[in-house]
Amino acid sequence: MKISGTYEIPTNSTTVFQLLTNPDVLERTVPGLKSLHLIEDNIYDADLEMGLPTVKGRYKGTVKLVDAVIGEHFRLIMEGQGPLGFVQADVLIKLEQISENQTKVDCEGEATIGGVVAGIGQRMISGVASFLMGQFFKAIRKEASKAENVGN
Amino acid sequence: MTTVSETKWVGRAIRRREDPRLLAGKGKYIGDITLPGTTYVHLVRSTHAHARIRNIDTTKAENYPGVVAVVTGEEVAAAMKPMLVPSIIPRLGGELQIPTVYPLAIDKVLWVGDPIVAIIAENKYIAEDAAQLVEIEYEPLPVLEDPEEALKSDSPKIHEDWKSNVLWHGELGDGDVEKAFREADYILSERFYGHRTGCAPLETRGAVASYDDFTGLTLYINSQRPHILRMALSQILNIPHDKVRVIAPKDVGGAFGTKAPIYREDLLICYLAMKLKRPVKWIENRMESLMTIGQERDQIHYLELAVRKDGKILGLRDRIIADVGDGRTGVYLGFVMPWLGAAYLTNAFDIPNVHIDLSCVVTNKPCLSPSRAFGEFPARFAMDYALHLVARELNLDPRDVFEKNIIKKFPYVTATGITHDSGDYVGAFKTLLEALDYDRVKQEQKEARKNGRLIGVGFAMGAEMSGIGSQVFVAMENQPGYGSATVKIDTHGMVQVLEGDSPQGQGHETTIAQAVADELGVNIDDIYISYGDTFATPFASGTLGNRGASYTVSAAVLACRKLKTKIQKIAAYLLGIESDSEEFIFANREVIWKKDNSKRVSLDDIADVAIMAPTKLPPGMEAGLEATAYFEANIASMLSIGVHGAVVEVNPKTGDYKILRYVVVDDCGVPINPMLVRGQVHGGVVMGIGNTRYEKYIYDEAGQPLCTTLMEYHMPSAADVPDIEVIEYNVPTPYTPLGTKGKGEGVPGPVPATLASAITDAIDRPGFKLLNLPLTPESIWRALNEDK
Amino acid sequence: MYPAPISEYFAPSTLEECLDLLDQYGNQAKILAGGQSLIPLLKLRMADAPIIIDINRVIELQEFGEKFLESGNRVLRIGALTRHKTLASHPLVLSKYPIISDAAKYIGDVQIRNRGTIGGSLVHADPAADLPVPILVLDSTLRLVSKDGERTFSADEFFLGLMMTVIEPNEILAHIDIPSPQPGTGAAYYKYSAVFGDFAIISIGARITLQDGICQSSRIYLGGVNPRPQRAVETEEFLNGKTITSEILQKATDVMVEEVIVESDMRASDTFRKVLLKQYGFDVLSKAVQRAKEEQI
Amino acid sequence: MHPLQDVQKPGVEGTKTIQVRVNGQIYKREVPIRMLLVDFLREELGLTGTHVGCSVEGRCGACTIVLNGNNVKSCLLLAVQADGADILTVEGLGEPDNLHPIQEGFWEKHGLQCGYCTPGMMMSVYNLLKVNPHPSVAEIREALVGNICRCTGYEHIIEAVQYAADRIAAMPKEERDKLFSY
Repeated sequence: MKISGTYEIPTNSTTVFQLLTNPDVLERTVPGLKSLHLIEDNIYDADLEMGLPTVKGRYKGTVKLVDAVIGEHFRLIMEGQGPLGFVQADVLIKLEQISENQTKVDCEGEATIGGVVAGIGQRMISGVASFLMGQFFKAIRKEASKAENVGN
Repeated sequence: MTTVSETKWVGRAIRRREDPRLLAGKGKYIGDITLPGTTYVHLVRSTHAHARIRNIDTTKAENYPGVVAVVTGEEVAAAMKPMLVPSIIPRLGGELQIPTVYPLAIDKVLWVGDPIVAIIAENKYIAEDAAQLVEIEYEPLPVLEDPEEALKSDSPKIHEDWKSNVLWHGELGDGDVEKAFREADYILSERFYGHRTGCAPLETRGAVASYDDFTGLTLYINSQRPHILRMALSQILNIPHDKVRVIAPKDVGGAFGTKAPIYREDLLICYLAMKLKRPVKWIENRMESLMTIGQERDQIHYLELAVRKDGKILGLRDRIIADVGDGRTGVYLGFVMPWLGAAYLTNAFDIPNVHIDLSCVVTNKPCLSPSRAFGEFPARFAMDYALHLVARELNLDPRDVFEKNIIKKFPYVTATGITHDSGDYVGAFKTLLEALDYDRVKQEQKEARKNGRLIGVGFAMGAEMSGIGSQVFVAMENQPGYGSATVKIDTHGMVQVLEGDSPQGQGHETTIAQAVADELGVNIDDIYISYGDTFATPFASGTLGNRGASYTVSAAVLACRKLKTKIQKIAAYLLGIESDSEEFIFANREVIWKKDNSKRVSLDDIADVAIMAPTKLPPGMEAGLEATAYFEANIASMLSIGVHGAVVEVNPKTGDYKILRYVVVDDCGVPINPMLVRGQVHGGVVMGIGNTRYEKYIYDEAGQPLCTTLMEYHMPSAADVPDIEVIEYNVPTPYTPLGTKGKGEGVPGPVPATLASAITDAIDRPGFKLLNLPLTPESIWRALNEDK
Repeated sequence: MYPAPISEYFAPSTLEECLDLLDQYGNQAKILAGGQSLIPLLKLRMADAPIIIDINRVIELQEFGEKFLESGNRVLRIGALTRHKTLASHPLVLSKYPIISDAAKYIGDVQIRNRGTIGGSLVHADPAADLPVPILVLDSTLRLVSKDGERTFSADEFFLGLMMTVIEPNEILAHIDIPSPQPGTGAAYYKYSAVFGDFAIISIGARITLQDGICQSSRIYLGGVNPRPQRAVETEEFLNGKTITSEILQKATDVMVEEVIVESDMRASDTFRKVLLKQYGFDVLSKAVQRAKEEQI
Repeated sequence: MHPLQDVQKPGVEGTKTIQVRVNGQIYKREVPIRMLLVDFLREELGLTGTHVGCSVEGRCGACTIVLNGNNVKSCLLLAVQADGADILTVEGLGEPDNLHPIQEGFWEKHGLQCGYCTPGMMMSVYNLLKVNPHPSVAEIREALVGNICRCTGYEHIIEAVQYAADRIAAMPKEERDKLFSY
C-alpha cells in the first residue's frame, strides 16, 4: 500500500527535523506508541498499539532512521510483529522550509500490513493509515508551537 | 402377477433416505464427534507470504493454564517421513520437481497461512488464547505472486533446492499442428486469464484422532477418500496398515473436491494424538480455510486457434501458465488440476491437431486444491469463449461454429488422449437452442436495442468427466479408478451395501439403494448403505470426479448380479427345479421362476438357508450371501455433456448485468434419480456463477490474502442468482450396466464462457472482448471503456 | 475464533444503572447492543472487552415514536436500541421517513436486522454502513448521556472519521431525534453493493425541499466512498434555488461526481465508484424529488 | 524479542449462571461469559443440529436459531445474553415421525444436499412463513440472504418453501398457530 501525505508545521525545517527524529518527542506524538528505546545508532525498539479507538492491534518491533540529512530529509523504516500480524513501513520524509517559521513535510512511502488485519480490513487500512498520520502531525504541530514559544 | 416394471426404482424422483436425520438436526458431522478426554488444536499460521523463521518463542503459550502441549515443525518432522511418499505422487510424464513437505513449517514459510505452531489445550477457547502468546520472528524474503514473474530465470527460487520455480512442465497433443496453422484462413490469438477462486464448502475441514498402543490410530476426518488417506498415513507415519483406521463421518458438509487431498494438517493431528495418547480435535476455522484450501482455477492461456473461414477449427495451440501456489498439498501437488484442464481443453469439440504446453509454476500462495469442475473452469472459459470470438471475427453465427466443431462420432479420442464414450452432443446443443428460443431472442435483441436495452444470448458446453477408469487414473494419481462395492444379505433378509467411497451430500444412500432395489427386487427400505469406515468397506479411490453413478453404482449392481447367480441356484434347489441360473425374476422380495410364477421363494427364506441353515444349501455350496465387485468400464473414460445457455441484459453505463434466463441441457446417461440430478445441476451452475462473478481470492503485492472471511469472499446468496432451468437429454452409455453416468462435478465449468459470450453478444461492439475473469461489473465497464 | 476471556458481564435494566457501570468501568468496558459488529471483533481479538455491559434490557433506550420537544418542535425519536428490523418496516417510517427504511431494509440480512441496532451502527461508524448516511441527510440530533450529564450533537458533528465518533468511554448514545420535515420535503437513499445486503461500494442519500418546483434546500451525503460519509456541499449549492427539472438533476449528479473525493479498495476502484455515483446519483435525486412532491422523506 | 507485557496476561475468566428454555425444555447452567451461544447449544446442551460455517462474522447463517421469536445467528451472541430467553433450534422443529411442514417441504423438494446449511436455513424459513404465509419467489430469496447454501443453488429450497407454505395454508388456523408458537 502506498502512503503519502503533505503536512505543514509552523516552525523552521531544522526544528522540524529535530522534532521528528527525537525519540522523546516521538514517544509523545506517535499515536499508540507505548515505548521507544534506543538499541543502537538510529535504531529503536518500539512497542506500539496501532489502530483506531475501537479496533486495535499490538505490535512490537523496531524503528530505524536512515539517510538523514539534517533539515532536509530522512527515511523512517518501521517493522512490528504482534498476535494479529505485522506492519512494515518505509517512508521517505522530505522537509521544505517555505517561510521563516513554516515547513512543508512531504511523506512518501510504502506500507505493508500482514495477517488478520489485512485479511479482513482491506477496505479500512488506508483510512487508518491516513488517520494515524494526521494524528501524528497534529501532535507534531503542537510540539512545534511549543518549541516556537520556548524559542521566542 | 408381478412384473419387473412395478418394482423399478431407477429413474424415479424419490425423496432422499438420508434426509430425515439431516432435517431433524441429527446428522453426524465431524464437528459433532467428540471423544472422552478430547484436547483441542489451534494452529499458529504464518502472517508472511515468504520469510525465514528466525525464532519461535512458545514459552508463554506453554505456561498458559489449560495448555496441554505446544508443538513446532522439527519435532513433528522427526516423527515421520516427508509427506509426499511415492504412492501419492502422480506419474504424468513431463518434468516434475517435488517439494519436501512436513506438516508444520521448518525454518521457512511460503505463504500466508503456512502452519508453524500447534497449540493443544483442554478446550478450544484456551487453545486460541495461548496462540496469541506465541512469538515468531520472521526475516521477510522477496514475495513472488505473479507466475509469469516466477517463471523468469532470475527469479528467486521458492523451493531453494529446485532448478526453477516450475513444479511441472509438459506437453500434450497430437496431429500436425504446423500444417493446420499454415492452412488456416484465420488465426485467433488471445490471452485468457482465469482468476483464483474455488468451491469453499460450508463445512470446513476437521479431524478427530485418537491413539492407543493396542488398536493403533483412529482418525475421524471429513475426507472424500478415506482409503487413500489411510494408505498414506500408514506409510508416512510408519504405522502398520492394520493399526490405521480412517473413518469419514456419516455426514460431510460438502466438499466439491476440496476434501480430496492429503493435507498437512491430517498428518499433524494424527501425530499429536500419538504423542499425547489423548484424542485430539481440530476444526478448521473459516479464516484459515479461506487462506488454505479450495483455491483453484488460477491460470493464463495463450490460446491460438487455426480456423477455416467456415468456422471449422483446424488446429489449436495453447501455452498455459498455471499458478499452483506452493505445490505442497498431497496427491495433487497443485498441478494435477491444470493438467486435467489441459487434457480436457478441447472440450466437446473435434479438433484433431493440438499442441499444449503447460507450465505449473510455484508462487507464494497456498497450493491449489481440487475444486468442482476440477481443472476445467478456466480451460472451458478460454476454449468456448474463443469459439464465440471466432464467430464474431468471421461474421458467422456462433451456433453454426459450435455445430460445425462439436464431436459427432463416438467413442471419440481427443488429440490429448481423452476418450469420449458416447452421447449425442449435437442433439443436446440443438435442444438448448430450442429451449432458449434462440432465433426469437436474437429478434428480441434487435427490438430491445432500439429502446436502448442491451440483451444478449450466449452458450457453452461442458463435456465433464464421469469418473475416470484405471487406465487414466493410475497414471494421474497413482490410484485405481474402479468402483467397488460389497452387497450382503443379512440374516433378516435386509440388504447391506458397503461402498469404499465416502459421499458429502450426493445422496448415495438413495441412489445406490435405488439401483440395488431393482437388481434384487426388494423395497428401497430393505437396503442400508454403509460407508466411511476403512475397516469395514472395500478399497476405493473416494467420492470425487463424478465417480458415483458411473463406477460405484455399477459396482453395486455387479455385486448384486454375482449374488443373484448364487441366489438363483439356491432357489432352484429349494424349489426342486432343474434350472439355469438366469431363469428367475427378482421382485417383491421374492425369487420367481420365469417358467412358472407359482414357483417362488422369498429372499428371507433364502437368506435364512444361506446364513442360518447352511445344511439346506445345495451340496457343496459355500454358506453366506455376499459379494464384492470391482467395476471397471470397458473404456478409458466416460464423459457426459451439459450445454449451458443464458440470456443477459447489460447496463453499458456501469457494466452491470442481469441474468434473465439460465438454461442447462444435461445428459447423465440414465438418471437414477432425476430430482437429485437437477439438484446437482442447479448447485453447479450457482457455484459457477459465484466463481464467475462474485468470488475471488485476492492477494496484495506482499502476498497477503485479502479475502479471509465470507464478508470479503462473496459466495452468492439466494438473492444474487437467477432461476436455473434444467432440461434432460439423456443418452444411456453402453459402458455401464445401467447406462448411468456421474453428474455434477463439472457443472460450473461452462458458466464463465456462457456469461462472457452472452455479455459480449449484448454489447455487440467490434473489438469488445472479456478476456479476464472474474466478470464483475467493473471489469466489463473497463473492457467497454478500453476499446473505445 | 473465540473471544478472549471476559471477566464481568452486566445486563442493567435501567439507564441509571448503565451509566453507573460506565462511570465505574469506562475504558475497560464495551457496550454490547446488537453485537453484530462487536462479537466478530471480539472473536478476531481486534477488540478487547474485559467487561461487557449488555444494554439490551435498558428500557430508556428503546423509545420509538413521534415526540414534541420542549421547543415545540416535533421529532421522530429513535432510541439507540431500535433494531434495523423496526426501521425497515415500521409504518411510521414507511409513511413519513421512507429514506430510513430505504437504508435499513438492505442492511445485511434478516438475522442481522433482527438483532442489529441503530445505536450500535452509528457508534461503530463503519464508513460503508447504511444508517449513518440517512441520519446525516435528515440533520438528526444525537443525544449522548453519561453520569456527568448529557451532550447533544448534530449528526455531522457526531461522526469524526473512520470508525470514530465524539462519544467518550463513559458515555452512551441514548437516542436520535429526527426533525419533522418542512413541507415539500422528500428524501431517498440507495446503496450499490457487490452482493445483496453487503456493505456499500457506494451509497447516496439526498433530501430536497421543494416549493413551487424550486429547490429551497437540500442535503446530500455519500457513503462508502471514503473514511466518513461525505457531504456533497457543491451539489447542494447547485440545486438550491433552482427549478428542478430532470436536466438539472442530471447536472447536479455531474457536480456531485466532480466534487466527491473517492478512494479505491478491492471492492471497486475510485474511478468505478464515480461511474456508479453518476449512474445512481440521478436516480436518488429523482426519487427524493418525487417524494418531496408526495411529502415523504 | 521482548515480551509483549500486560496485554498478553491471561484475562480472568468470568462465569455466570443462566437459565434458558430451549425447544420447550428449561436448562440451567453455569457458563463462561465469553462462551458463544452456538457453543452453548452444541457443546453444553448437545444440540448439534445448529452448525458453524463462517466462524467470524455470521455471514453463512448455518447457526441460525429462533430467539424470542426472531431468527438470529447464535454465533453472534454470547450464551449469557440468552439468560431468560426462549429458543427454538432445529431439534425442536418437528419429530422424525411428525415433521414440521417446512421439514417436509425440504424433504419432498430435495431442498438439501449435504444438509449443513439446512437447520439454519429452515429457521429462517420459519421466521419468514410466520410473518408472510404466502411469500413470492423474490420475497423468499430476500428472506434467505442470511443463509448461504453451497450445494443446491437455492432452486429446490425455494420450491421447498413454496411447498411448506401451501401445506400450511391448507391447515386449520389453530394448527397453523401451533406450528409457529415460537
